Amino acid sequence: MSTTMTMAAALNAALRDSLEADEDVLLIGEDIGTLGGVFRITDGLKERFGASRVIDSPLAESGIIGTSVGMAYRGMRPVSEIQFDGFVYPGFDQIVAQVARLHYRTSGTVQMPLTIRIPFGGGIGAVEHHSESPEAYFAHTPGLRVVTVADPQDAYSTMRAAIECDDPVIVLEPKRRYWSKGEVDTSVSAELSSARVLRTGRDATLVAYGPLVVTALEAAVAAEDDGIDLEVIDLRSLSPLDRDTVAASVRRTGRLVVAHEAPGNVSLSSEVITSAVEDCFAHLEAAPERVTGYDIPYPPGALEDHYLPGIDRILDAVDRTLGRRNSREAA
Amino acid sequence: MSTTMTMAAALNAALRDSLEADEDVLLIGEDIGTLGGVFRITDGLKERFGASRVIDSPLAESGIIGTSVGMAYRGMRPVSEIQFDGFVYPGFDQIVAQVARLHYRTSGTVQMPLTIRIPFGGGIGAVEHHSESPEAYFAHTPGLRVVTVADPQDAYSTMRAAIECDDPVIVLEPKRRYWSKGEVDTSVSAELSSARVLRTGRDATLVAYGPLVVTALEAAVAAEDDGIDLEVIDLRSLSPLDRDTVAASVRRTGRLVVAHEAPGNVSLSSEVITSAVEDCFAHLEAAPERVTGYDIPYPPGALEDHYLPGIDRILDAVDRTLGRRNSREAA
Amino acid sequence: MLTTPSAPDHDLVAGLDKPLHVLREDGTRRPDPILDPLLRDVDLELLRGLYLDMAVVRAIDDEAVALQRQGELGLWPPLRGQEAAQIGLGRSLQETDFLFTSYRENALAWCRGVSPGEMLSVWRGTTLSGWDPFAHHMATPQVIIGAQTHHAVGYAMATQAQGKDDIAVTCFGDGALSQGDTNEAMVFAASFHAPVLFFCQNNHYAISEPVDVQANVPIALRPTGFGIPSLRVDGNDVLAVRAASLLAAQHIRAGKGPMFIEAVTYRLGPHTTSDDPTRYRDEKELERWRRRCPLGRLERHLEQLGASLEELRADAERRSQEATTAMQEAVAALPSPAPETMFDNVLATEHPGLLRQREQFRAFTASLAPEQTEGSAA
Amino acid sequence: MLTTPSAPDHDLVAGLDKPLHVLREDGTRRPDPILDPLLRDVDLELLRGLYLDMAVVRAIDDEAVALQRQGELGLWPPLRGQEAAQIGLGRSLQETDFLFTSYRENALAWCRGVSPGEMLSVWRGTTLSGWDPFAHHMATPQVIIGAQTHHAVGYAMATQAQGKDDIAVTCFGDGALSQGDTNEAMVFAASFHAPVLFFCQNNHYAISEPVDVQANVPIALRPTGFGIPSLRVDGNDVLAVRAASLLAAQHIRAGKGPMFIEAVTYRLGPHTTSDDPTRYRDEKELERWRRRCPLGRLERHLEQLGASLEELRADAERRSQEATTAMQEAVAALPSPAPETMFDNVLATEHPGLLRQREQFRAFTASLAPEQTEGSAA
Ligand SMILES: Cc1ncc(C[n+]2csc(CCOP(=O)(O)OP(=O)(O)O)c2C)c(N)n1
Ligand SMILES: Cc1ncc(C[n+]2csc(CCOP(=O)(O)OP(=O)(O)O)c2C)c(N)n1
Ligand SMILES: [Mg+2]
Ligand SMILES: [Mg+2]
Repeated sequence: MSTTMTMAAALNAALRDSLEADEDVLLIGEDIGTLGGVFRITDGLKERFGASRVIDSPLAESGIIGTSVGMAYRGMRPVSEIQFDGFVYPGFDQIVAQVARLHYRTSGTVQMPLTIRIPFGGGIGAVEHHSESPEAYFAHTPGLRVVTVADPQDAYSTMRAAIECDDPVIVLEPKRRYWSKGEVDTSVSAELSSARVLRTGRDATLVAYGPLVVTALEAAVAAEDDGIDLEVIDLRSLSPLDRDTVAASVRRTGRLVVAHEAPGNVSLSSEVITSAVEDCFAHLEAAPERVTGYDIPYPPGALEDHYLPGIDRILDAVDRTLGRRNSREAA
Repeated sequence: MSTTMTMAAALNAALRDSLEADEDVLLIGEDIGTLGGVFRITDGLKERFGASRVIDSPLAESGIIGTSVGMAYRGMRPVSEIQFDGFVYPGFDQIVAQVARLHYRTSGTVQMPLTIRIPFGGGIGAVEHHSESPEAYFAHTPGLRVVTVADPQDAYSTMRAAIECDDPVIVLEPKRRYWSKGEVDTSVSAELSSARVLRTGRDATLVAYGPLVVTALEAAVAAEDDGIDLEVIDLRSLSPLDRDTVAASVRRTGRLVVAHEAPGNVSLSSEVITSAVEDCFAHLEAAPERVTGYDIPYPPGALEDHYLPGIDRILDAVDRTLGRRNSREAA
Repeated sequence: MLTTPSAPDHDLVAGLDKPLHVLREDGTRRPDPILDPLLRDVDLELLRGLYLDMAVVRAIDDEAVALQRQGELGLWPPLRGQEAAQIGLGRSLQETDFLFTSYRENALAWCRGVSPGEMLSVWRGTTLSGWDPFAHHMATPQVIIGAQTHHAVGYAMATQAQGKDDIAVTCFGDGALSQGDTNEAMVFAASFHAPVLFFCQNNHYAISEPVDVQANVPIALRPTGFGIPSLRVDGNDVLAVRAASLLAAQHIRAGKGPMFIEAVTYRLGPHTTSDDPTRYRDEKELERWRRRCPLGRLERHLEQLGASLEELRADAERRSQEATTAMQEAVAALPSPAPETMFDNVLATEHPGLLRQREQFRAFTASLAPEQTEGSAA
Repeated sequence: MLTTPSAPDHDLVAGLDKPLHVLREDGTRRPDPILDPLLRDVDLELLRGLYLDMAVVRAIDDEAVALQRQGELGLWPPLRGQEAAQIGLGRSLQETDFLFTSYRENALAWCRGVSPGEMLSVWRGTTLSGWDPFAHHMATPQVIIGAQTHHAVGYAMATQAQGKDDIAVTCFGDGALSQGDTNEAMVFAASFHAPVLFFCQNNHYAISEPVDVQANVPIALRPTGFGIPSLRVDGNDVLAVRAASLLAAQHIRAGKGPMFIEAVTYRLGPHTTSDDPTRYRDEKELERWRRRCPLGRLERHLEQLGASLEELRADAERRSQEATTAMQEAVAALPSPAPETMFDNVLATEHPGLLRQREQFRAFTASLAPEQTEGSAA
């Protein structure tokens, strides 16, 4: 029952099937209706489900989120789109002070089953504010689920699970993988909070998520040439973290490398490494390594390849954990 | 030349002296003029410097920050007040997408010497949104300096240094320590980015900042009873981090405990621990520990004492790093 | 200011020159072409009811201030002076209309049947929300200025999509007019023709800042720039507020889109019990507004209609007594939440990390009281 | 809608019924009592200048689109159709007035003497800012919709405090009217009487969304609710825009506080070179607006005044050629930034962590090209 499709098509199918399955589901965002979204993720959905379920909103992110909160009060399950990662900040207050807290504030009386879709990450040569990775802000915020998707099947199943979940879920879609293809079986369901071991290995654990999952897998293949056997984990859920899956792996490999595009300072890699240290300090045979964006604003497009973690930087970090020759030895 | 005063008075003096010293300095915020601020930190300054240098702004945090940005374009050095920690989020976009980036965006042409003052943290029995610790959001953001103050002298000197600094500086003021007293010498200047070793010790390194510095020092005194000799570091600068001071200490003690009020997930403690692991893995004799707010929204006032890290929780964590009997052994 | 401007070609605002009112200061009734049609049902019974409501909520408010002074509450935001604005609105709505308010709308909560314990627990710090929003069709107090306006619009859009005639009502202060959210909410409401009433209590201050920091033209003009019609009403005239609210609700329920009411009133007390208003406003101004007391005006009106004030006051006194006694009892009875409950409801689903933190918290607490360990750590 | 509303007692808006204009579609001049006093200096020379400006910026815009198609630029936001709005404003300001614009205001950058390389580098992705804002009295393009409006107000407050008569000007689109920031900026401007001009190019679309998603009354009404007077002007009539801008600037410079201009125009091209406008608007609408081309209208007017169109077009052609040649040369000459520069200017002061990251980056880069190690890792 599976079909080959792009991640963009898989997401579109997930939204379509969710709208079909539950009449309380609705979509709201900028340019998602008539245009079908700047990435065409909502293509054809307004035609199919009408303008009151696929809503072209005014240009205001706080309004998009805040309005969704009100809809949730009335029993709807809004799926809000933020057009690009860098535009989520005007909606930050509504996300962290309202969406994340209403269930807690009301002792469980008011549910906030919002899904907030954010295309995120770089690698598409875009202008400023179009290539960011804001996940740390949300993962630090109690009361939110933060998930990433990495391939078309995962995108389909995770999006459906996010929309079905009674918690607010931020779904980060790796925009530079929108056009990557894969098999999708729409009957496969996903669990929102678990990481996936995508490849087992003996020598070191390589943790990634979102756009870097593909890169991590490629790095693992490249590492084979050097006789290094990497275990690759797709974290998927950035909050809550699936610490157990990471810890179980690190206990076996004794080595940990975490990769993401966001700046490293106070980031997901800080948390994954600290958690691993807490969970399995005695098993660590080397200091864990992070391979992340530098602690700088996202640079101009011409430099993004230098900014983004690639296979070589990942392998260099793996080498460090293994005590092999690496770039910093000379430094 | 030193006088005894509260932290509130020290901050007031620092603002007064900064306004006096540089006519480009101005203050803007809600209720800071006629009222003198809800914590009276700006008391008397409008009378002294006039309504165009101590500006009662409309009720809009994005406007307060955004307007300050424009003033900085014209050469001013605005000191913006956010009335309480929980009200900074409507201004988040202007902070992370403008204030933090303009210097980078313009290759150094446009400076943003803003100081953003935020009373932060809990412990005053307040209603929702008045007791938060948003530092992780800012520390994760490249292009900002984030500093905390811990005692009246530090408050005076750091505030003056922040206002003199050509970078945007977020100054987090521990509101529950506003009325604690100490000696202040207004001729003492502070360096913005360095941590302070407040107490040297052999057995473990205890890192804290802001409101928990006092608590950490108290914990160190209490630990003496058990024959434990704690080194206490006030981190002061949350971004950039003074990794060297922490690492130097951990290399000596081999043990690390980090305490703060904010939730622990993807937080300053995640970063301090990860940095320490990177910097001195070989010297660590036990897994570092964090003692933080739980991963929950700030609870109702009646429960905040259970939420906030206190001496006992800190000592319990110290015990764990030392392999002594502690609360989790039975758990 | 312009040489020959063309006047706006739409009639979006009423009451701009002088707020709409039907009771003069001396209590006499004056005709008002806009509001009169909405006042046909007014009789002595209704007037007495409105008076009693205002008297009781004033007593509740005073009692809460007293409870705060006694240390029973951490904080209280007094509504004294704004009774007519809130009761006028509260007594005009249908039960299933949903309110999204700020923190000062305790008279509205009273209209909504919120019990004293439910009303006080937030201010005592034992909960973050005092009541079940769905049971009372009223969201619990919003502290972030302006944030609730979006919620009302979203709620209204949803009722509209469901084809129901409930409306949403959002209450906020003059200060909230400056927040991006409040303005964006008007954009959304206008754009989607949402059945929502924006109800601004212009009480002249946002903490210490006089209203002209937020707006140097009447607040009721603001919505007109968004295409939302607006009424400016004397917020100390309970009949006028009620009529304006009825008018607006009719308009909205008829599918004509959002409306806005500015109720011009005054906060007679401090911003909250932590505030010292003498720092920013003078006694003369206060005295002027004390004379405009909404209860006094209605009292005079009732007197002119021949009602027995003695009876009325006695009735008010009795009901106030009941209400405040209930408050005292409720405060004393408010349960201190069990510490472990702070881990509840962060998510609606399970969170393994929090389960672990709760376990650790339990063990830590037990370790502090070794003698109880066996019982509590089990 | 109300039965007997009192009309607003202030005259805050002009051009509401029909946007102010002084050139008819056929190029004939019509009298306008508001704008005429600002047009006394208009002569053939000035008209020719405005025409040439518009022709050249259209050529620049077309060339940028072509460069994008050739892969020389990553993206470009065409301004075709909005030449009169931008040139009319740009040619009315004093040199030291400071502009805070969005991303589509390349004709304003042209007026400000921004060179082709400076204009293109952001869109090629070699820098985040193309020019020195202080050298040109114009901030570089703002991508976050509405954010720059606050900056203009703050700048204006500062010039005011310094007693200077410079004004700040902020440009934004119809979509920006929905953002909280834009509305808050009007609150601040009105409250502080800031010398700032809000200039909205209503080009009828925010990407795919027609303007009525953002506002169902004319945009020029919005500021009136904030107490800011406003002019609604035909944005395809360069003379009218220039006169309105002069009028507004005079008002602002005279210390009378902020003003707002809505320039009603149309984006003839796609939102950006990545956009496919056929998905959301129809050819008929487009055709209607193509006929209202701002250049055509001025051409007809010049013709009526007896100017030689042949000469004019030749002149325009020559200057356009110069400009586009300069663009081609500039693009080719734009330096690719050295990778390590990405670590520069994060802070104005030293950042030890970044120094370390730069070192690590250097070592890593060197390790990739072992044969160069000695030279580059030194
Ligand atoms: C976003 C935000 N900023 C600041 C505050 C602090 N604050 C609490 S109440 C208040 C004034 C509100 O004034 P207004 O809207 O007129 O309501 P009122 O108190 O007069 O009823 C302020 C500034 C807040 N609660 N939320
Ligand atoms: C805060 C924010 N949200 C969303 C976007 C994405 N976006 C870029 S341009 C645009 C439309 C802007 O429309 P308008 O303000 O009318 O300006 P125009 O493009 O027509 O010149 C949108 C939604 C953005 N840049 N910033
Ligand atoms: Mg008020
Ligand atoms: Mg537009």
